[in-house]
Amino acid sequence: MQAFLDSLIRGWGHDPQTWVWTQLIYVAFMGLFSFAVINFAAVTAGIFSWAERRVAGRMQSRVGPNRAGPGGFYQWIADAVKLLTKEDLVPTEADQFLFRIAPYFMMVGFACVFVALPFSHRLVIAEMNVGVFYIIAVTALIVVGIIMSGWSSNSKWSLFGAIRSAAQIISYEIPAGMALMIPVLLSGTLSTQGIIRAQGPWPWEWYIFHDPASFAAFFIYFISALAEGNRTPFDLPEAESELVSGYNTEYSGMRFSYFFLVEWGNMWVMSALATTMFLGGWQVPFLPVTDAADKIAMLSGGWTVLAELASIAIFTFKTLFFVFIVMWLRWTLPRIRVDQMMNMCWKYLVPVSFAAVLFVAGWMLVIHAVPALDWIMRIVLTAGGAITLVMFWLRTLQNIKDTGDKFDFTSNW
Amino acid sequence: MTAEEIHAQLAAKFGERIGPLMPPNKDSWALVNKAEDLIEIGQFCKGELGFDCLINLSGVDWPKKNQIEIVYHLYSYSKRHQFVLKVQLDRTAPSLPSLESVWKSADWLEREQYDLLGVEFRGHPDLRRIMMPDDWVGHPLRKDYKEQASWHNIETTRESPLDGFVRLDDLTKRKAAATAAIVPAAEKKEVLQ
Amino acid sequence: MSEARRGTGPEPTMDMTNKEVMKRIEYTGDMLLNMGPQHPSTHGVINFLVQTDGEVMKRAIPEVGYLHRSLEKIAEKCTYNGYMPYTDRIDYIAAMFANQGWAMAIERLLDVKVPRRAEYCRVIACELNRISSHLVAVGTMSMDIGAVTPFPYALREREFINDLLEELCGARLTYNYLRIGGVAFDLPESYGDKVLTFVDHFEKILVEFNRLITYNEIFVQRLANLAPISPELAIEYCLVGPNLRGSGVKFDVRRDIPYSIYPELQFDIPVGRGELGVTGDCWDRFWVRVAEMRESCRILRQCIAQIPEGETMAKMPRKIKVPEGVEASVRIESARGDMQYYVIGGGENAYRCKVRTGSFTAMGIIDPLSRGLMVADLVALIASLDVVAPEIDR
Amino acid sequence: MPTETLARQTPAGFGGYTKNITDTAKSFWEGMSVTLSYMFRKPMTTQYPDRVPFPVRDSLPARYRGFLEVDMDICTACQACERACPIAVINIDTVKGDGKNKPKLAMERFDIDIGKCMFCGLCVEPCPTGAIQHTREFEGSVMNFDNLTLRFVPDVLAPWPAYKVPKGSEAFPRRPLGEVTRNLLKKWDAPPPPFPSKDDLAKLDKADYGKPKPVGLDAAAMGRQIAARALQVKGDVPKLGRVIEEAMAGTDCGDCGYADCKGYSDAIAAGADWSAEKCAPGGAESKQMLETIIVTLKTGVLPAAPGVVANATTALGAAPLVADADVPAGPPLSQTLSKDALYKLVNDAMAGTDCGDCEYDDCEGYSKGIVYEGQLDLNRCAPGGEDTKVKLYNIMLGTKPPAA
Repeated sequence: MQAFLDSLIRGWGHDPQTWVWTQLIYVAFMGLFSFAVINFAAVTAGIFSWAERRVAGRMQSRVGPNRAGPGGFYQWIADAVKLLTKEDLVPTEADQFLFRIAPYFMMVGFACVFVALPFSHRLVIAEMNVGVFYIIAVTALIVVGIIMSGWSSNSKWSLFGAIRSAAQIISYEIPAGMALMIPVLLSGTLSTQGIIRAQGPWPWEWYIFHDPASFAAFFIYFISALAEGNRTPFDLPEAESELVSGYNTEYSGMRFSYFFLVEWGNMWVMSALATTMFLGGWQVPFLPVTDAADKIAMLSGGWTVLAELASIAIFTFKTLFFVFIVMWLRWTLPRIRVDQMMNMCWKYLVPVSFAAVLFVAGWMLVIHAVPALDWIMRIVLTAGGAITLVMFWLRTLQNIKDTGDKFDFTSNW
Repeated sequence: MTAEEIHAQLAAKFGERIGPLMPPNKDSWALVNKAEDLIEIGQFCKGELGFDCLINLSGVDWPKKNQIEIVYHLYSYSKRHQFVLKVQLDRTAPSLPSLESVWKSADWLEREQYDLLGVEFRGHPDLRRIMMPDDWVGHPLRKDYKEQASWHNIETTRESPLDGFVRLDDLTKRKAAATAAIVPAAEKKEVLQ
Repeated sequence: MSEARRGTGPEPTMDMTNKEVMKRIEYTGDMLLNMGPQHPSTHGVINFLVQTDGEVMKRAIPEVGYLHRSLEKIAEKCTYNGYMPYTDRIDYIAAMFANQGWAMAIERLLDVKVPRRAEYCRVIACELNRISSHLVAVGTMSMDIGAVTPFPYALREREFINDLLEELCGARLTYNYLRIGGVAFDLPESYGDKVLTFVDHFEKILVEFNRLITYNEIFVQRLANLAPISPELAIEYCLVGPNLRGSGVKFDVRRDIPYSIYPELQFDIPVGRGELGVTGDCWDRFWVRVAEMRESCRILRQCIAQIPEGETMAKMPRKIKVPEGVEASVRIESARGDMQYYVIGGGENAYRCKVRTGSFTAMGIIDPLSRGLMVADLVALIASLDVVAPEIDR
Repeated sequence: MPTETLARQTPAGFGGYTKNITDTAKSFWEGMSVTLSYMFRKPMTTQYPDRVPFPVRDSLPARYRGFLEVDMDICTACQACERACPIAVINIDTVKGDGKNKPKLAMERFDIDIGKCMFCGLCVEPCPTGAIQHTREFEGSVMNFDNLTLRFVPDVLAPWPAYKVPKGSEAFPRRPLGEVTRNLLKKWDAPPPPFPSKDDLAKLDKADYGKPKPVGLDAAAMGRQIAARALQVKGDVPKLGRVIEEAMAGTDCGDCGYADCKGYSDAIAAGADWSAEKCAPGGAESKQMLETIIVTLKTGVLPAAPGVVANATTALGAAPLVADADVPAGPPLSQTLSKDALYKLVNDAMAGTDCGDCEYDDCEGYSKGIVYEGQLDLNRCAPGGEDTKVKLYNIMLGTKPPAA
């Protein structure tokens, strides 16, 4: 981003090193970008709230919100307006200051992640060389917000939720971090853009299909991300049937909506990160971008813009696909118990993630010696993945047939 | 076992302390003469006769006889037979030993009868009101029970809207009658029609 | 167990109140959690005083009575026919059984023989109602465990049954279908075909339901081995119906104390076998309900095939009178298990009517079972016992 | 208690560890394919109320129990529904007229409190004509709670005449179901009916409230007057006939079986007909007057002092219907009159609504049961209430009815 601003200043005929207003320009643009990022996050979260309800409706043989706007799309705007105008209740027994400030902690922890998340070939707010490390670090702020909200509410349900959440998020950061270390290991960089550049546009070039350990690492990361985002089956902190609403029981109005903004926005974060780390990010087919050669940069004129848009579209598509899977999981699975959640983390995910890192390190030595093995493994895994998907689709169609229903995606939206 | 056989065994063991088998018009039952014997009889029923479950415990208020009757419905899952025992208590101060130590299901059933009929079960580990609020006055299933007018400023009765309509009709009629009295008799007929 | 209970705190007295129980918990230094009366998973208005040490519960004391509407007292004021709609309210999820219990109790008092077609109508209506009640039970149970989707699926099937029952008797929830001496309406035209169509469809859905939730690994992990009730304990606490059968006791009032036309019908009694854990755990109770729905489908098929022509109402006097002091007790197999009506006649209205319901006795076992469970397990335990608040309080 | 235990043995060690993982994967595969398949099916729910092809009430089955509706045109005012209702949501007030200016039996009020109704359908079953029915209307949100009371008699001051069931009729013409209630429901968003204010209520004389108010002509006094004149001209049949004609309604309806009113009074004067109840338009009042006349003619003595209800039983020396007469003055009518005369008296005592509450088909059936078949239960006429009970006990047993 700084480079972009510098080029702007140069375009105006100044030298950024010596120009007096440089720092001011930087601040102004930072503000502008923060505004854009927060709005992007809010709007995405809003749209996801609509999408989740539509997906849930369809999966539960219902319709879902469909009154406001085409397909009920304006529902999220209506909800936002409603939440904005609702009374902001603060319980008398609550710790007034902490209660009020807690949602902002969550917002900060959530919005800061977007700084390092790539959107396309060029569109990234800050291309940090420690991007992955930064993301893992700032997400931890969310847990602070949750604990503050739970403690300050002075409600037993909130406290339960907060303590559960603390245990959960902190535990699951270990397998998540270890799983993310595998792309880092393979690409040799902590920069998110660098990791995407190290992969290719085709599935067999993605890190998910690189070797069995990275395949497992993808799932470990995905499960851990679900847990960190308080999504089912790990929605213990806000378990409705057990804890009423968990840490946000006492909240209402806008402050309440921050919690849900973070929850839904987090779906973008976890999916975008999965896409970046394991699924080749924004890489456009036939236009691979590597450290050695940037095919998109070599284009000229309108083709550059088109390629840029294509990379945005591809990245968004992959991310939304995972967002859908997250929703789909939520509306399928039951919730696990708090001890099982801990068991799963420490008995299954942590050992497996450590083993995966070791395996990948070993595998890198092997393919360094025998490069053909690398390609065989990638092709086999990709083919396996494709076959699984096809089988799954056939099974789904079979389900429809089994109960005597018809395939009907379009009606009654 | 049939009810007669069960009663014969009970009578053989307890003799005079258990009443005769009452005419089996619908369900035959036997009376336990003294409430103090209940635990002993209960243990015998559970142990020797195989009545492993107390399926029902109900209390009946008989103001005419000045009695409160506690009815025990016993069932045996192992032998698949059933029997009914009754105890008759003084209505003014009904009190009998708790069978909670014999059948655990008596716990809640006895609490219910304590609450609704005001029967004291001596030795019950947790004899509290179960349905009604702690500070409720009276026992609702007594035949002479009168509901308290209000509880914590909550009225226990509500006016039916139909009563409101009765008043409304009455008022309209009176007004009409007043008007009819003023007008001459010839027009009165028209008004009535 | 009761020894331990007597050991905590002072001896109980006649005027001990709930507040004192709460204080007693607070004195121990543990957290006192008031679960309910408004809580998403208490299935109605029930309160649990939960004594917890972190996530682990030491004890959960059920406090009921929030829905107490003196239905037993009302029976003493109503005519026999006039009490029928009230029995709907005893258990609004399975109203047909409460109807049947009341009707059978009065028929027993009067020695009325119900026409065979009416008996078939009753059984068809009751078994449809049993399926719909179990659908709510398994649906809410999976929702309490956190899986939301099985619930709408279950309710969707329940809607079909509601439609069928609505066509039969005009109401979807509080049916008031049975009358003393028969049923209010004969089956509508081509009703049998509609029931058969539904049953065919439902059996497929049941397979799908099992694939979705019953054998889901998280679900199994949550429920298997959780709060097992041994057969002895179940009988001791007078658990009935699916809860009793979940503990492995093969007892069903329909078979063991036969009534209506059940002796003529072929059906199995599913019992919990500890397939995925210990016999009598929460998963077994869930599974027994799923299996019972299949058995109800079998019964429905037989009833539709066998139903005779004829009257649906015995010759009954317009005003029913029962001599005073005559008593009868009737047990029927409700969806929540053995429901007993103990009625003493008293002229034009009952002198005393005691309804012993399955939910009421099931609540008694929650306290001893809850020790050492987690807060999340309490929710599963309550759901697995399938208690319905109005049936507890009446 | 033999129980079969097939506890699943989770393999210990690494086998159990992997088995958990594979089980999880398998069950997720199954479950997720089920939920995904529902993405591609048509949702089951209906969009209520604006995206349904036709009104929801038309899709409801015929037996649906919605709001109650009364077709007042065929309502016999028998109040069987009011008695059947377990929670007293139906309120019917009847008023008896003279049959000339006012109908014999009319309803001042027929209110149903839909807000309290539990839609059990028990009121529909005893209705002799099918006047009260459940409709398929069910949307009950109102602006004002009081509007939830449906009033089927629109004006208290214009009582609605009760329907008299023609003998032997099987079917009754009924308005299309739902029409009446729908019209009443339209007023639900209107302002509530004017309730008496507190000032109005204070003005009401509370003590006077609820007492029956004298309406119509004084049949007893008029009957005695006519009877006195009839006694004077006893023996002169044409004159006597003219005097008796004054007691008739004068509509010449022919309901009595004679050509006109004169024919009926001549028959009485000639001693050919001793029935007092044949004048349908004249109703209760004509009957009462005729009873007085007939009794006077038969006994030759004018009935006792005014104030005592003038009817056959008092005149014939049975227990007078005043409250202070504890001991009957003579043998009951059932021992003195012939069966046919007794039957007529008994039948007159009935409410005449043919409600069937007595478990006979109609009032005549019950009367026949009492007189000819030895039916001993005299408490069965629910619409007639205490009045009928007193009369029946007087006629049959010569005593007062036992206290409830």
